[in-house]
Amino acid sequence: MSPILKVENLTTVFPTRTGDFVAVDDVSFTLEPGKTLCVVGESGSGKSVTARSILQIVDKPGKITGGRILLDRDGTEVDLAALDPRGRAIRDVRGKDIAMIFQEPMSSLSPIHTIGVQIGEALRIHFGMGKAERRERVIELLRQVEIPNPETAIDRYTFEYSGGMRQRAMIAMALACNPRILIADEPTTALDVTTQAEILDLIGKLQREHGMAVMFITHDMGVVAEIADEVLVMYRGHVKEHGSVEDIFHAPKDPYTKMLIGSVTKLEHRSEALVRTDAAPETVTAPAPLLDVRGLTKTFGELKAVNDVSLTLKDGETLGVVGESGSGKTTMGRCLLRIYDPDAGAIDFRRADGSVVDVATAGKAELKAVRREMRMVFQDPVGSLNPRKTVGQIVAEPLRLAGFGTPKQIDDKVADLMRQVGLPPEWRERFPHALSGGQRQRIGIARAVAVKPRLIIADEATSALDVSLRSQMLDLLVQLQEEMGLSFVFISHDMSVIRYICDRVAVMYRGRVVETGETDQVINRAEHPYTQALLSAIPHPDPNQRRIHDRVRYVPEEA
Amino acid sequence: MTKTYKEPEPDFTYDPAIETTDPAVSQETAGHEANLAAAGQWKLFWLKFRKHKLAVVSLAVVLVLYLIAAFAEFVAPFDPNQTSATYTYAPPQRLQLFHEGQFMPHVDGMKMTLNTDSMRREFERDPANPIPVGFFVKTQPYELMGFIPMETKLFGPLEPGPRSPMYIFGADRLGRDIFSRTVYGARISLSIGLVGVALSLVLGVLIGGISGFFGGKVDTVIQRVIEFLRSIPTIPLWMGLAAAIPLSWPPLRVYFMITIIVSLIGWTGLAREVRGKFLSLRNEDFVIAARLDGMSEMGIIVRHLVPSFLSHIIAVLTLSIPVMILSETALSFLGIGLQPPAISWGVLLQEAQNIRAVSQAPWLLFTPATAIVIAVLSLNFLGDGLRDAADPYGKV
Amino acid sequence: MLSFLARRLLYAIPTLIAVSVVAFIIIQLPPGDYLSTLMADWASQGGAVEEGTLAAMRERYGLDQPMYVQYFKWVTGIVTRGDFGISFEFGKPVTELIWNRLGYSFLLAILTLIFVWAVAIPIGIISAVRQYSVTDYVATFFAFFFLALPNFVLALAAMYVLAAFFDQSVGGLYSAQYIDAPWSWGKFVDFLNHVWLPIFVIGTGALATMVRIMRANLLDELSKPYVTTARAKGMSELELLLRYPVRMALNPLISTLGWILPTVISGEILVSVVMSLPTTGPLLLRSLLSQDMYLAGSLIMLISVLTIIGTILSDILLAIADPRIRLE
Amino acid sequence: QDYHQAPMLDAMVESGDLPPVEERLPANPYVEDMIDSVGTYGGTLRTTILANGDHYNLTRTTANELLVRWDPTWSEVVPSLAEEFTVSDDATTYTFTLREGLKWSDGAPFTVEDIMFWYEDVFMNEQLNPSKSPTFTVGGEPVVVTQTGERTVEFKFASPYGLFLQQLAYGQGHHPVIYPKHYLSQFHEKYNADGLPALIEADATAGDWVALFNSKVSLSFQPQFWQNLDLPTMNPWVLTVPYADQERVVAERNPFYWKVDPDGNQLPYIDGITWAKIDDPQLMALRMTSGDFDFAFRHINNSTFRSVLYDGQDSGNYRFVDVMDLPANDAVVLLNLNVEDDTKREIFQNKDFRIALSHAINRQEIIDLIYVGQGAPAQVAIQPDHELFNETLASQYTEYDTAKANEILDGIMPEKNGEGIRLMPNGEPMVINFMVADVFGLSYPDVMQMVQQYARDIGVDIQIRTTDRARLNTMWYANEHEAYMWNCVGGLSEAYSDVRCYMPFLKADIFFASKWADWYSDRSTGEEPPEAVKELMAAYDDVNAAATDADRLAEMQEFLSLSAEQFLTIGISRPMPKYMMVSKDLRNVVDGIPITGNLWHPAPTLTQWWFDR
Ligand SMILES: Nc1ncnc2c1ncn2[C@@H]1O[C@H](COP(=O)(O)OP(=O)(O)OP(=O)(O)O)[C@@H](O)[C@H]1O
Ligand SMILES: Nc1ncnc2c1ncn2[C@@H]1O[C@H](COP(=O)(O)OP(=O)(O)OP(=O)(O)O)[C@@H](O)[C@H]1O
Ligand SMILES: [Mg+2]
Ligand SMILES: [Mg+2]
Repeated sequence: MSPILKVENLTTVFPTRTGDFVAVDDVSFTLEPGKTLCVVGESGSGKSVTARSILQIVDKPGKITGGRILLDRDGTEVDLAALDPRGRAIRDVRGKDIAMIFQEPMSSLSPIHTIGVQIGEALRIHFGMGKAERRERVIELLRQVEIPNPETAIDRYTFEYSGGMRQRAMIAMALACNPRILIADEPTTALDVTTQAEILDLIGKLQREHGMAVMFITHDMGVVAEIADEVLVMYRGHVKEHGSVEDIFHAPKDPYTKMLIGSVTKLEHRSEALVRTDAAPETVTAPAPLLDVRGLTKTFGELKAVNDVSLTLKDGETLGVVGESGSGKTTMGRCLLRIYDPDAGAIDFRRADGSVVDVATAGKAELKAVRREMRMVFQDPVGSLNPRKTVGQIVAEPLRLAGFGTPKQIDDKVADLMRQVGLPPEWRERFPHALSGGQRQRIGIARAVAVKPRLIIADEATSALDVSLRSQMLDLLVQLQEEMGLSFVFISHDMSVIRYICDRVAVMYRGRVVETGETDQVINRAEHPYTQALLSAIPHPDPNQRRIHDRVRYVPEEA
Repeated sequence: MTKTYKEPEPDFTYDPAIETTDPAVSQETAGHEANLAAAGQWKLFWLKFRKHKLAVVSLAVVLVLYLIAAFAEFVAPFDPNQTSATYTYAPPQRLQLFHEGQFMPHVDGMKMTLNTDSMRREFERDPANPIPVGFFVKTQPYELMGFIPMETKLFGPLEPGPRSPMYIFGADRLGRDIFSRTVYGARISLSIGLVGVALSLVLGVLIGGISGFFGGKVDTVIQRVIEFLRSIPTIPLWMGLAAAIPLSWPPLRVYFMITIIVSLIGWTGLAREVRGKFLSLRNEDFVIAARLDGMSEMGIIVRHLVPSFLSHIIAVLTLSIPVMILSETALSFLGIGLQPPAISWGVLLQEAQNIRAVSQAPWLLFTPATAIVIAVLSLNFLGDGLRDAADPYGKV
Repeated sequence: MLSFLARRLLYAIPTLIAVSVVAFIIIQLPPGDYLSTLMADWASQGGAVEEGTLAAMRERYGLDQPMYVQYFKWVTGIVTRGDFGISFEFGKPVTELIWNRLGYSFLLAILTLIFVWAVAIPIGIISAVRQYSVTDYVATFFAFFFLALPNFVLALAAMYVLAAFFDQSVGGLYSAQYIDAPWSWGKFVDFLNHVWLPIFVIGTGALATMVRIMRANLLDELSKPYVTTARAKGMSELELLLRYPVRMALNPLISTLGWILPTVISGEILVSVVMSLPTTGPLLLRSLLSQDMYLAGSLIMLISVLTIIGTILSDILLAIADPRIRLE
Repeated sequence: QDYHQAPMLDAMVESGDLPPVEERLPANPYVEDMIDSVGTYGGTLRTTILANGDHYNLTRTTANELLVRWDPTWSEVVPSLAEEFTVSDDATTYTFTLREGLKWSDGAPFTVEDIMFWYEDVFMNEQLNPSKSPTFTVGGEPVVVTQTGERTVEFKFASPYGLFLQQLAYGQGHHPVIYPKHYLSQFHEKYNADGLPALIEADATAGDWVALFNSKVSLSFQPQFWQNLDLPTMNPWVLTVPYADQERVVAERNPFYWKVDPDGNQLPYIDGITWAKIDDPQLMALRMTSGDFDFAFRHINNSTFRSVLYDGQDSGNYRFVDVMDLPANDAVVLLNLNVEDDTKREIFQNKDFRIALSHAINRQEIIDLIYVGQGAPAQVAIQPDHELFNETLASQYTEYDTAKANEILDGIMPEKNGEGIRLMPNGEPMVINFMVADVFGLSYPDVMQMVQQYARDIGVDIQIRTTDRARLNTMWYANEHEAYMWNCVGGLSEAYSDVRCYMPFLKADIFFASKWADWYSDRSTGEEPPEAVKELMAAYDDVNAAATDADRLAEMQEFLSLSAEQFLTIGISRPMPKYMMVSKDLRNVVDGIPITGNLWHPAPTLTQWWFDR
């Protein structure tokens, strides 16, 4: 089959004060109808910029400085790179021939226009479709992407959609004009595995139906294994390796690719460090649990986000919390620290001096003391670091507030902490935006451990990272746990991560804990049907064992 | 020409135990950029600020203006309240460097005739009788800033006296030197007005911050108070309050009081914007993180939230400075502003608010207006520069 | 939405009460009352009024009663009969004097608002889209130039220039021949010929502020990802600009729409005096000076009420424009 | 004799809406002396007033139709509405005979009954007029008015009142002739007790009949007078657009006006007047120069505007006409001798202090600088050409002599503080808070600023408080001021009847001793002044009582010498001549017409102005 899009030696640069920064360097690949090209690579390797270059929508001041982007239009080839980025010709291609799903669905949609208007716009622009017809088509599209009640959903606004729904709305928007090429930029990063599986299914189905070519950007090797025909590995702006999915997974040539695949397989097992301690016999039996949560309930208006949850946690233990997006994991974690006031229940925390405090009812001073021992790593590393404070200031803040010592002492301690999380201490003067996602996450961890806590609630502490980084981070946590005798509540939707470091697992579904148990037991012999569904939806990082199509679906009785 | 650079490709011998180079370091922060990104907060700030040419120039202008204000006695060739019956409404004389081919800084002389029909003095240039002008000329002893005895002025006629008038920006209805008056006017306009601005800034940020940060009942009450304050027309309020101020107060104190009153009302606009911003920021993770670190609510407002919308504050500030300078003019118009002999740019403008000045002595209007425009523009561009420099996302 | 409206209106009630009290207090702040003004006025015309006459008048006007009694009488009159009291100086019911002028004030405010929006928004857009270009600097310069000139000074200068060099009739809103004439096409044209100057003069200050705000808001929006999303659909740049970032940048402006009203009306007071406009400004100023208390108090109160209504309206408009607020 | 009327009335006469001119005019109409020539009818006089608080300007231009009037040169009082008058030798009884056939502007006859209505039902009515105007009172006793014939009426005073005719010919003399009985009786309790409740009910502003009555006509030409289009008057023009909230005031000729020119043409010549209401004198001047007005006078006829108006003569098509508006002084420093602060009161009452302050002022410099050299250093005094001129009064203590001033003050307040300000006996620095309003275009704030500097030289700290006139009015009325600056009437003949600048007089606008003035008008109020001031007051009582002109002159001179001795106020500049602007097309305009605050202008001659186009 002839390729529909040929990218030849594409180079995109961002002029900066110190010279031109080459974000995409001499990248070539082709897209074929009905086939999926997966683009992988570390964060910041130029995946998104490559995708955007194709449509000439690179953010200012970026520009394409070399190469050709040849689009096949009914036999004639158009060089998209040579078109005026504001001109008619490229506008005709955008949305109609080539559609794009953007990385962040929340901010990529306008908050003040209804979903229907935004989806219908492409139809109006390219086909001049009338209002009524357009509405019909949009409802049809929403139905296709399995949005419930499309007739009413069409008139809703972005913020009324959940993360998964937004993602699907973006897909509907991209598919509106039946494009021949779909560029999907990490469309499932923020989703739990079950929702992710739904979306992958949908894209696959449409691809089969329309013979659409797909360029799929992701850092999840499991997803790659599930859907890719071909894989493009990028590193620092250029192509490291390009080949069929089997070759990449089973016969990687490039060291970077090898490392990438290596970390994937590593995550398939339990942490080696932990295997060691697991084997060691339990020496001391703790007198009482470190944390004893009973009947915790939190409602948002009508919604019971956390519903009668009970958990216990021993010293030095890691408790995993899994569950689909919106099941109340974060809310539960936040209740533990009284970021939210729980509506009911007790949260007994045993402090270092042995006294037991009910966090749910603790007074101001008590709470302050508890919060020094119980810390949090936030789900969103960007949002939890004040962009206007340097890394040093951020890490020093808890120390300063705890009255740690003189500025000099604090500074030394910060340097120590930085080293501990594997960052050069000189970076104290950097602003968070000058760090990569993984580094930011480590700053969050450094801040959490600064005042020697006994319990860390880590909320999706690795979700934003690509696999290699993720395994590094997890190792770091295990290391810290060993060094400091920490306990963790580890919230995640990634089962491999849970398996990698957790002692026990609690599965949440719609605010309730539906199952708890030893990690092994839950993963291998799950009892609750929801847990089974969750497990079956995990993409398996082996192109030869594609399995999410065979997943089981959980249909709750009440639904 | 821009140079192109590429990172040397590292070898991939991956060893998770050795964590010295992090592959996730984006290129942006590598190489030259790395130095920049690692530069201290203030250094970075300055580096970015310096890039904004106009802001640097503006900074210089602002500094000069403040120097002029501080050393008004030295810069102004004459006492701003010194009247001259001979030279009422004298037009500006051009400062010239050469006279008949010879270097001799001077202004042309003036011939005055009294026209009793039109009841005015009429002036004619008299280039034949130049009035030599010098720099660092000796004058009557005076006290710089009220305590340093001096006898030198920056510039002035070499032989000061009624026979050698030097009005480079013209004279007003009492024959006072507009240039000197403008120089002196800078004092009040660039100080008290800014106090008012600062006061409304502090109030606006604090009250708006409290309203937005705590929300709930506090918010509702503060919002009602703001709505209420906003809905009272300012002029009646000024007049009422001004009439209630004791007569025995010296003019400067009255004016200061009124400035404070004005800013006591002026904070509302900023407060509402701050509140809106806080409402959206107060549940940001970094705020919660600070709270978990044990920071007090006030600490969070001051250290985390306020810096987050510094750019907005700067924009509001640069817009409110002219408003403050001018509200004084409006007060003067109503007869409740600064009283003589105090001088400000607002007073000068107010004195030009008559048909005679507009039609026959436009310099009375242009001089203070130009001074205000220059001050306001440079403060604005300075603000622009500061904002851009304070923005961590801003391009370097 | 309905409950939002109801709550909003309910909240306005204490504000209204507070405003009426303060309006009353403001006019009482200066020493003396209208009769002392009248006295002095008579005296300066060579007449003289005796204490007896004065006492009788004071009693008739109710000025001898304690302040709170006067206040309650006034407020009761307003609430029960829509009677705002009488103007001592004009000897007429306040209601007869103010509606016409309030109408003109309001009309002028609205026209000014339209002018400001119509001019400021395009300029703001251009200077944001072409940030740090010559256009941007020129716009900034003029914005601050007009901001730096008090509008009543500008008013006089503009009138002088028009009268002296363009032979335009200046002052007021109509030429002499149309002042008492019924509405006609000619009168309308004459009105337009006059009204643009006050609109321009009053508007310039607000214009500058608006340009700056629009520019700042838009700069924030221009780089948002949803703009790129729309671009990827194949939308033209202009349509894109207007449909997305501009629409978003307008929201903060809408929320201050109601507040512009008192700003314009306050700014208008002095301009109206200089230009002799038949608006509330000169009347308010005069009534304040002569302590014509019911007239002054009513004007202050009505302007305040207009503002409160304006704020409510802009809250509603904002709710319409921004679904995030409406559906919260 | 043949009478003629304005062409604009022809149609109405033909249609019978209006009786012929002969029937409208009195049997013996007032024949106006023409300044230049007999004129022609037509045209509208476009002029202007301030939008607020300037209703007196309407009075000044159109309402000076009195029983008697001053001749145009201000030398004697001549009959006007009255055909003739007689005065008793003891100056207690005045008899007036009205012209026969006078008519109000609605055509109803004007008779002695109307005057009696004023006297019995307005002036003597305790509700309408609880205290009696001093113009019609002598020694606390109100006048007794009786109708003595069909057209004659007698005013009888309890004691001699030699100034009565003069007073009656000034602006305040209008009281007896502005109350049309046929119209006003419906609002009067005595005549319409039954109908009144309904009328009061219908009027939103009136709570009782007194308020209703006062809203229809007004004692002192208050706005109400100019708002009531139904009110018949004797004026040459009657209002068609009232002085209310419109943008202008319009008046049209009174078809029943009772004056004619020598050729028997019914006056006035000019068909109508429009007053554009303007809020700011700056705009007035600007519009004058654009030719928007045919006549303007008040608010812009001073040195501030002169230069601009001079340049605008061609574009505005107007010329300057001199006005003999010569008050006693243009800028007077008025220290409040009754100030509440005890220490300051004592200092202000010290004549030496006032003398010192007077010497400290460089009058010539002020005049050169601010009044462009127009004027002369002088105290508050009668003009030099006048029979009452008193050299001492005019020129004492006017020489600029700082040393002398300091010497005097060293005797009163020798101590000074670090800044060189003298200390009062109580140890406080000598600070005077001076109120100034920017009025009459006389640049008081500027003058005050100069005075401030001179005062500084003698160790007196003057603080200037600029304010508006209304606020200043309020303050001086409440005796809250320490000092202020104003001008002073009484530079010419009006000095006889208005001595407010020469002694604490009525509650007028010269309040340098309002407590003493109160005492003067009513011994039970105010504060008893020192003996010397009481003597001064007694001297003026003698002026008032003098029956013959010669007596009056002698008494007045005596009084002025006493006043000079007291030196109550500090004058700065003898007034400079004023001017007014009239269209180049206007004829019969008096050049150098005398006017004062009370001698209203140009109403007495405006009827003969005509447009020569
Ligand atoms: N507007 C911009 N200005 C300057 N540099 C940019 C800009 N946008 C992207 N870059 C740089 O280009 C490089 C490639 O970015 P890109 O967004 O393509 O990464 P990515 O591979 O999509 O990463 P991720 O997995 O985090 O989405 C990054 O180093 C980034 O810093
Ligand atoms: N502040 C809030 N107000 C109202 N509803 C909320 C709020 N925070 C969370 N919710 C709702 O509570 C439910 C649980 O949310 P939570 O953030 O705990 O989910 P989660 O399990 O952490 O999901 P994810 O995996 O996407 O992070 C969701 O339906 C969410 O919409
Ligand atoms: Mg990306
Ligand atoms: Mg979560």
